[in-house]
Amino acid sequence: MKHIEVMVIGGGPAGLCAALAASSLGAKVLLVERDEIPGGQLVKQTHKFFGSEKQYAGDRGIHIGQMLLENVIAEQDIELWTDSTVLAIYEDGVVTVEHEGKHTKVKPDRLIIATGAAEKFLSFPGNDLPGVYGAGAVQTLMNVDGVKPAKRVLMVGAGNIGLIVSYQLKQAGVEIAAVIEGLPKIGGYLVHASKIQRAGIPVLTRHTILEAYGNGQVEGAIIASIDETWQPIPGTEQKIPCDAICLAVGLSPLTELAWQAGCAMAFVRELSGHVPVVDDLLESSRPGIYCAGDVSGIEEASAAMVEGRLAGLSAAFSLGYEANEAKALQQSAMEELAELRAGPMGQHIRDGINKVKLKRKIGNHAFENQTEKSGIVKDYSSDATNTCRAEIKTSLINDGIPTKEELDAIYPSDKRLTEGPIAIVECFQEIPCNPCVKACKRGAISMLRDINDVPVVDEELCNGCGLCISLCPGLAIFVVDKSYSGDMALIKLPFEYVPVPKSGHFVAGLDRAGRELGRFEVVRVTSGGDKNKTFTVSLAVPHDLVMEVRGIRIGEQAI
Amino acid sequence: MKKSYDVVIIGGGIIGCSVAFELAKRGRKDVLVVEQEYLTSGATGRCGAGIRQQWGSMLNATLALESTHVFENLEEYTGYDGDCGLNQGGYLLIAYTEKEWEQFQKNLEIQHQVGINSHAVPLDCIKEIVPHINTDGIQGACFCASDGHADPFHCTYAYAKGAQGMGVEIVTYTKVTGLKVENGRIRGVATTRGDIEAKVVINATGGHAAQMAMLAGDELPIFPERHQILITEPVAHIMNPMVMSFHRHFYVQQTPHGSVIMGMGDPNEPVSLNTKASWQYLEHNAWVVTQTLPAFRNLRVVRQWAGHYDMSPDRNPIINEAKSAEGFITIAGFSGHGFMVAPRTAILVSNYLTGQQDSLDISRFSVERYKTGELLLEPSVV
Amino acid sequence: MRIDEHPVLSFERGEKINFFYNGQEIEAYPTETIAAALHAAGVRKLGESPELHRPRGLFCAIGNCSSCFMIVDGEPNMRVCVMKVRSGMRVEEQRGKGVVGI
Amino acid sequence: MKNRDAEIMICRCEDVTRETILKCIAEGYQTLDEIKRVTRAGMGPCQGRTCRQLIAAELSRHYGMPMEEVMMTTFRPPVKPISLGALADAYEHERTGHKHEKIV
Repeated sequence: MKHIEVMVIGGGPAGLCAALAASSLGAKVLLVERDEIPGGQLVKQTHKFFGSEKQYAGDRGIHIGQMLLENVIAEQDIELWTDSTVLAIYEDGVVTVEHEGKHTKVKPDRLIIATGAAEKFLSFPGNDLPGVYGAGAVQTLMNVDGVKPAKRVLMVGAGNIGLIVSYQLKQAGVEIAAVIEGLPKIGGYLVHASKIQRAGIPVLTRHTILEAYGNGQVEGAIIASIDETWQPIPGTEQKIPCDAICLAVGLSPLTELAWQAGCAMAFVRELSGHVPVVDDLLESSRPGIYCAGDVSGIEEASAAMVEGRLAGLSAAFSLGYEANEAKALQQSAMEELAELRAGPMGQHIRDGINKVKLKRKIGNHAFENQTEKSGIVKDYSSDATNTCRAEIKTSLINDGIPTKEELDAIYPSDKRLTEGPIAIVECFQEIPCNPCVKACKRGAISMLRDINDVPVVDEELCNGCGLCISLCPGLAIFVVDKSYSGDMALIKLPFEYVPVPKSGHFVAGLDRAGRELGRFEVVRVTSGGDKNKTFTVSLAVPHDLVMEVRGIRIGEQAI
Repeated sequence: MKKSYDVVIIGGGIIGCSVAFELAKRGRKDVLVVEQEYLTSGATGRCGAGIRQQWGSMLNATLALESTHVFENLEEYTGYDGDCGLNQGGYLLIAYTEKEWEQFQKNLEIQHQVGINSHAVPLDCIKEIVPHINTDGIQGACFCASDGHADPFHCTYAYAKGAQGMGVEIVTYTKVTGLKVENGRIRGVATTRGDIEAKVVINATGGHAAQMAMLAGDELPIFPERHQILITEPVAHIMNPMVMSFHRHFYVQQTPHGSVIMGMGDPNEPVSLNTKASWQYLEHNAWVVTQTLPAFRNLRVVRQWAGHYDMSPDRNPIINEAKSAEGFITIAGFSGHGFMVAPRTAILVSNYLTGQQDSLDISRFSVERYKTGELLLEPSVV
Repeated sequence: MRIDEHPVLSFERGEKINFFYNGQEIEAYPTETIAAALHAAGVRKLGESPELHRPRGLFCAIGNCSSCFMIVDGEPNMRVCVMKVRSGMRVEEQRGKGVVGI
Repeated sequence: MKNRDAEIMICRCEDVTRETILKCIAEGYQTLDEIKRVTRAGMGPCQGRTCRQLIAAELSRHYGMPMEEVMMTTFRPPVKPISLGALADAYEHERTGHKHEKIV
């Protein structure tokens, strides 16, 4: 039987951060990961993260994962078991692990469950045909193994995963027939939707999959429009030939170990299913067992990392490590979480957490007392709801394409446009993200209150240098230069596909819906660097198209 | 649910449901079964569901033989449209000590007197029955081809649906919280859904039976004891019979579905209502079974769980009408073999309650036996 | 279909190896899972379901479900989505319940 | 007309279709536990990770009961299959303090 102070189950964003935080206070940690390479979902997240600097915003998930893993490996107080699956948590507090093929017993003083989530499955005829994949599975095949999952994909679900994986499929050279979504609006970040729309991928809200067909494997799907009651509208059926159907219909927390451990559980729709009821320091109803990341409610990986850190701090703190320092660190982690959840996109998380709080009050009495004992609990979620946040109400929410009014509102004055280059930030939704603010050395991009605000460009301070283009995780910043020449204006675009165009090439210029507006000369291509990997492509276009061209296509590839 | 019934049965396991069915069949149809969770949620749904006729006492051998006959036609008998999953692959009992082997031979005589088609298996023929067995240390073996295994859920539902078809009512997720006794007679039960009057109340609550009987002032020597089971991934057919060793306290068998199910008794298990599974059991059972069946090392365990045996001092059922509350009858204390004798036990109890003749003497099961010393001794239990 | 050129990733695959799928020799790289190597070779049906014998393929790719069960070197019920391919490995379609080699 | 529900897979591990689940609910089974026992849905190697929510949703729909009230089944150990051999070796190791030689 192995004894350890803190055992962390799951080496994803939450687990890695939990292990690092607990060991940073001096605790001895055992981190157990079922995969060969820790990182969880980070190992396949090739996109840049949102959030703030504190959650490594602007870095790609894969790089964040590598960095966290390197830190874990360098930390002497963390023992890392990979290829090791936790099998059960027993009544006597013993955790069994299949480690190096052996049935191994561990007795931890504190346990952090950071097991993440599993993809939801969907009911439709043919839903088990080979070629129906979870979106995460497709991401693994492409981004970990480097294998194309299919030639032409139908994506079901326009949440962040559906939108991001569609973009990544496109980057891998796979065609996407469409992204369909049952809800009347796009659930993911609209900048992700805009990105795929201008690559020519249609996003169809209020659509559902009726069936998958094919002899032995997927050969296509039948989709249809649905009405307000989610019933298919007769006559709207469409046959979509495709060889893969990707399900991005949400995740459900992977909670079996929390159930086994006897943690109080609650079904909270906003948190995507049954979740362990935790207090503000992420301790469950079972003293000494903490839960962090998706297992206690589905959120972005940025939040999972902060939760992991908080759980790690709480576990080490409860063992008596660095009491004063820990309290301040816990406080700042809680503030970070509150900030990440403060926008309209965090509304459901705030609601969900409030429901959990309610469960805690009416639930286990001892548990409630324990929560109060921590003494530093403050209700951040209500702070967040106090501020006035606006949800998008225009058609932008349905298709990811900004309306004329929305665009007019952010355009610089005509005078400024003629004076020289200036950044246009096509970011209309209040999402927790601020790398653009940090990117501008001149301080020309600002946010009013916090990272959830939409960025505002100061047209006096901005000199159109374009540094921000490749640093925006949403690829939503463009630089327009109407002073370029008498006939032509210059548009600088972010670019993340292969092949990369060269200056002198003529490429198709595309509008925000992916429609071709003409063929234009590439004037300049600059690399964002070896790590950043986002190119900035400068294109000479007629003056009247400079506010229309937002993408390019080389050959047949829409970009 | 009405306010009043002729008979209220507490417990929706195989005992409660089979008694309800047999009573209704004999015309006592004004019966309510009260189950605290769902049918089979207690010991029945957690048991190994073996059906063994190879017993060492005349009484048990008879109960088991006649119960087996019912299991053989349970669907027809109850009018159930499901499949009760009976698989008569036989039981291979293996003896690891001389003494055990001697006992087996005595048991065979008793079994033959009752008409059970069991027989001794020569050591060199054991592998014909179970090809993968390690015969090291085995002193002798017995086999009965009509022993087997059934699906405890479907068997219970067969009885329950059959009973409902005759007018019996069943309420689930309803807990009995009290018993109403007046002038030495049972009057009804208090439940989480209100009070119910009854002329007869049957306590078929397995490991909870002593606790329940106490509510009627009846003190019974029935103790819950945790027993654990594990089951493997389904694999193609590898073994027909149940293999069982009293000496090593285990049984193992492949279900028709392909999973291999095994269980083990722990002589040091304390009295408790604990139904949590333990890692100690998991490792121990794996070790014990792979000693006898080394080839099973490659099988992978998918699930483990625990349930109660309702133990009695002589490891045999107690069927007892409370002195303190006439009409309150406990049927429990089966000590791990309640499932396989339930059909005949239900007939016995129902015959008694409807004043019909029975070839077995129900008073033999009374708790009085512990005072008189006329214990029901059974040498062959796991 | 392997990805040769990618805007963000570069794949270091190592030396090419061979393994067998239903007896047929297939090229792979040791960094790949069996499921990925089969996908690269255009094989997407990995087996048949245990009772209804419906064709089954990869679904979760992280070892959560049971959709990708195959027989690997004689052992059934192997989750090939998380199992790395090795040189000379014999991978077979699993049709129905696995037959454990004992 | 083709029966759509017979083509909808709910539990992959045990091959249980929506048709079977709905039939079960129509017969009066009210809980996930009962459905699990009668159909084997959720009893396979993945332990109901994919199907549990789908069945819960069917129950919620049929009985007009919010998902919050649909009772979950017990999550039994182990969460991933482990061989009897590995378990037996662990026991042997505890017993004797050294690794047990493999009997094949």
